[in-house]
Amino acid sequence: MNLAFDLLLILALSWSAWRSLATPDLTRAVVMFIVFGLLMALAWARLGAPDIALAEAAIGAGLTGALLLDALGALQARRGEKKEDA
Amino acid sequence: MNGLLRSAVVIVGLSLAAAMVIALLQLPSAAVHLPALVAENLAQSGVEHPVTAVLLNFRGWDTLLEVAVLLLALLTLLTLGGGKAPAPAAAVDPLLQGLARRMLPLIVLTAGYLLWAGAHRPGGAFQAGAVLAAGAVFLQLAGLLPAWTAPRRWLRLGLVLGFLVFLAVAAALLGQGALLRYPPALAGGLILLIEAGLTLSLGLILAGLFLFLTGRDA
Amino acid sequence: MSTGLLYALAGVLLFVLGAAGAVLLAHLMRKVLAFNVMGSGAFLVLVGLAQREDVIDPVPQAMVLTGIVVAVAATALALGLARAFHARTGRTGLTEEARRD
Amino acid sequence: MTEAWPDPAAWLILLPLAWATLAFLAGPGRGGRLAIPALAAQCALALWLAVSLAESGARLHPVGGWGAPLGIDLLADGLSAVMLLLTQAVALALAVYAQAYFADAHHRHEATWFWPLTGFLIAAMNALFLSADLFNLYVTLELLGLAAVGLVAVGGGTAQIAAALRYLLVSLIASGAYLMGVALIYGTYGTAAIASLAPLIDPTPPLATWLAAGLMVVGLMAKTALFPFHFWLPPAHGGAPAPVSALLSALVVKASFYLVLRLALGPFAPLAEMAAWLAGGLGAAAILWGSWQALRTRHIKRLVAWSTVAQLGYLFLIFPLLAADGLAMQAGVMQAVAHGLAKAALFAAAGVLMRATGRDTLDGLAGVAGRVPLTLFAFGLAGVTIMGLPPSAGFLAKWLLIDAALASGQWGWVVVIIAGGLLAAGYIFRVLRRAFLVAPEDSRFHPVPRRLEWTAFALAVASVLLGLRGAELVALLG
Repeated sequence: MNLAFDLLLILALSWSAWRSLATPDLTRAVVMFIVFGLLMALAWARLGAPDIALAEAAIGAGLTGALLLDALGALQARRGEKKEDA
Repeated sequence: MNGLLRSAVVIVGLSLAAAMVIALLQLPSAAVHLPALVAENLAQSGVEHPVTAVLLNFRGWDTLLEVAVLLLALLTLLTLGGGKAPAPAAAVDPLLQGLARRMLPLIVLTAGYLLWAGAHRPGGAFQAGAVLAAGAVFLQLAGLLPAWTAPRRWLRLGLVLGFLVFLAVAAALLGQGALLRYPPALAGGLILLIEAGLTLSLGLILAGLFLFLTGRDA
Repeated sequence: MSTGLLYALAGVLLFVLGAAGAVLLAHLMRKVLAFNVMGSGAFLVLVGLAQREDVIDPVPQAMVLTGIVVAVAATALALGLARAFHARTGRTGLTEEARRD
Repeated sequence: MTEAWPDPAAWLILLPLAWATLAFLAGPGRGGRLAIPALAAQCALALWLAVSLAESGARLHPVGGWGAPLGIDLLADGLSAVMLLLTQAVALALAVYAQAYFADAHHRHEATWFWPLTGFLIAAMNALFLSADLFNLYVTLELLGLAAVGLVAVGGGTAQIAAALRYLLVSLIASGAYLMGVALIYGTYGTAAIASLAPLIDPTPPLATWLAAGLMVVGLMAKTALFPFHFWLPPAHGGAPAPVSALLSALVVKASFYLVLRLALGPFAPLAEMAAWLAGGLGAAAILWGSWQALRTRHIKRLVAWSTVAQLGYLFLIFPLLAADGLAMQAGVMQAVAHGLAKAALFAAAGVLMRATGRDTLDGLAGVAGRVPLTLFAFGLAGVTIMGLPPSAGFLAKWLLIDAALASGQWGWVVVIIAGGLLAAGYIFRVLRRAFLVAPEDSRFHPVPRRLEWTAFALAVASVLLGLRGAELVALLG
């Protein structure tokens, strides 16, 4: 039972990591990354590391997620104004 | 050229992954067993929770330098400032604002609890600081806290206070013989002092990483 | 197979995936995401491998706490630089810079 | 082994951390007046440490009183003492230079947070030179990397931001690789303390140890900008304000080299022989490619930066020769010190030349010989060290290196070393020749503070005269 959960969690981790790097839409990529962070927190709990789980949820998913979303807004805001976007 | 790089990276990556998987599967038991050493010395560390003992006592030196890393990241963000005033917060749903106002005491209380709990169970300055920072970010998103520009003196003091306390304790103990060697009787108190300072400063720094950036060049 | 070892193996995959992404992806945001995935992979190996006999080891756990904080500092810095770069040039990748000496 | 009196090694880390923090507290642009006396005190501490080491051998400082493997040890030996001395001395000279440099109205905006960043940078290097724990070294590497990136970006120009961003990304991937190495090592042996690891690693370790060593060394090579990981260095070092370029090129890249050397001499010694040829080969390629690029570029500071790429190559030539005897190690340390002083002088001088002419190209240099002769003399003297002519410290370094190569019968390296010296002469003379051309009618020269010229000159003189006192330095290595 536990092994099945672990395998499922690892599958979900790998999938969300892959999607956050490969999905063409940047907003969706950031959302996938936040999901990845929350899944990481679960993984830490499974490894008997509640301290890391707490920190991962608050910092890894929460704060990093907020930073990423905010940066996303800033990077996409100028799309219309400047044409030379790569 | 680009295609070449891509295939090279993929090949190197796959072989590295394969080699590491093989390496991990054939690993013998480790020669050194630190969990036993930690348990043995936990009584002298001044706290009961092993992770906090490692973080603030056995490997407190890592933690001191790590706070410096955070300060440094913030400092570099400030050099990028250019002193532009951030955009005023957009109009926000009053319902969200009301919620944020009511959440604020709860957030501070949670941070305080985590700080206190760190001595005995999971928690501590980093988690408490992260909760404070999350609260500040939330307030900003609710339009109740403006984004920060160049920090004034009182804010700079808050940002560095935890680090200065940590540094002062390290220096005082160095005068007694070794860096960060807490006398066992004082260890608990000194660690709590450091953690209290760090909670405030880490909260401000982590919040600052967001608040100095947001709205700056949007 | 122990839980620790299982997650360590997952960490290897994440590390390699993230490293390849950090090198290959052009968009600065993607590079930041990839670097974070890479770091998470290394953290999983650090704790998982140390706990491969399913004995909790607080030392690597504390190291990972340190590492997470360092990673968020680096992420904020990278995003700050990327935003400053974008504000000045309107670009979101460094590829053209690479061609100039 | 702890004494009742305070340990200078620990103070060498605490002091810069303290003044960096206070400089931040003091506010934008402040801190220079704090930094210079503090750096002078650090010089004295480093000297004190070196003297006490020469008398009584290596010193261990168990942080927290626990000792490895539970705690973190600081270890001061001859090698770390030499690097600490070099760092404090060059940093002091450059602080004096920087204070005058940033006093100018055109450069004042670059100084906003220069002092706290520099303080953290120096603290990070000192902590790195003293740490004896692989994970603690990771933290110092990150501290150093972020401080260096911050300094590259300090000017705020577009090119500088782009260079900082590129540098940061390389640095982060490199530290990620290093961290994975630490994770594998900790998993394999149950500790990250170098003292506990050294006896555990034998010549036939498990595969994980090989992979760990490979990941860590590749990460550190990328941070040292060893060919082919050098691409980030010329824009970063060539684009930053002169005092920053000097700090980064003279000191920061040496820190990760130092760590490679430490690992190769210490825990990974049983494995080092296998990769030594590769390191030497990359070093040789760096010498040739860096020098070639320095002969081609049109910008003064780019030229000096490419010269760094080339000179770093010499540092890695020592690895195939390490086995022979102590000669190669002495050569490497001597090269690190000689290049540190000379490169600081070259960048300091380049900053003066650019300020005097108001231009950053070699073509703009015509006529400077008559305007800032002292600086040009400093550039030439530092060039003597870079070329490796007697009696400079650079000569001593290359001489020791050739000696080590001949002693082990590896002639190929000798050819590379001599070719590198000739190419260095080529790019140094490119600058000097243009400086003696007659200035065109329309050229305008700006006055330059004397203090800038004198600090560049002092650094250059030190790089040459050190060759005469090389024996003391080598003796310190033990």
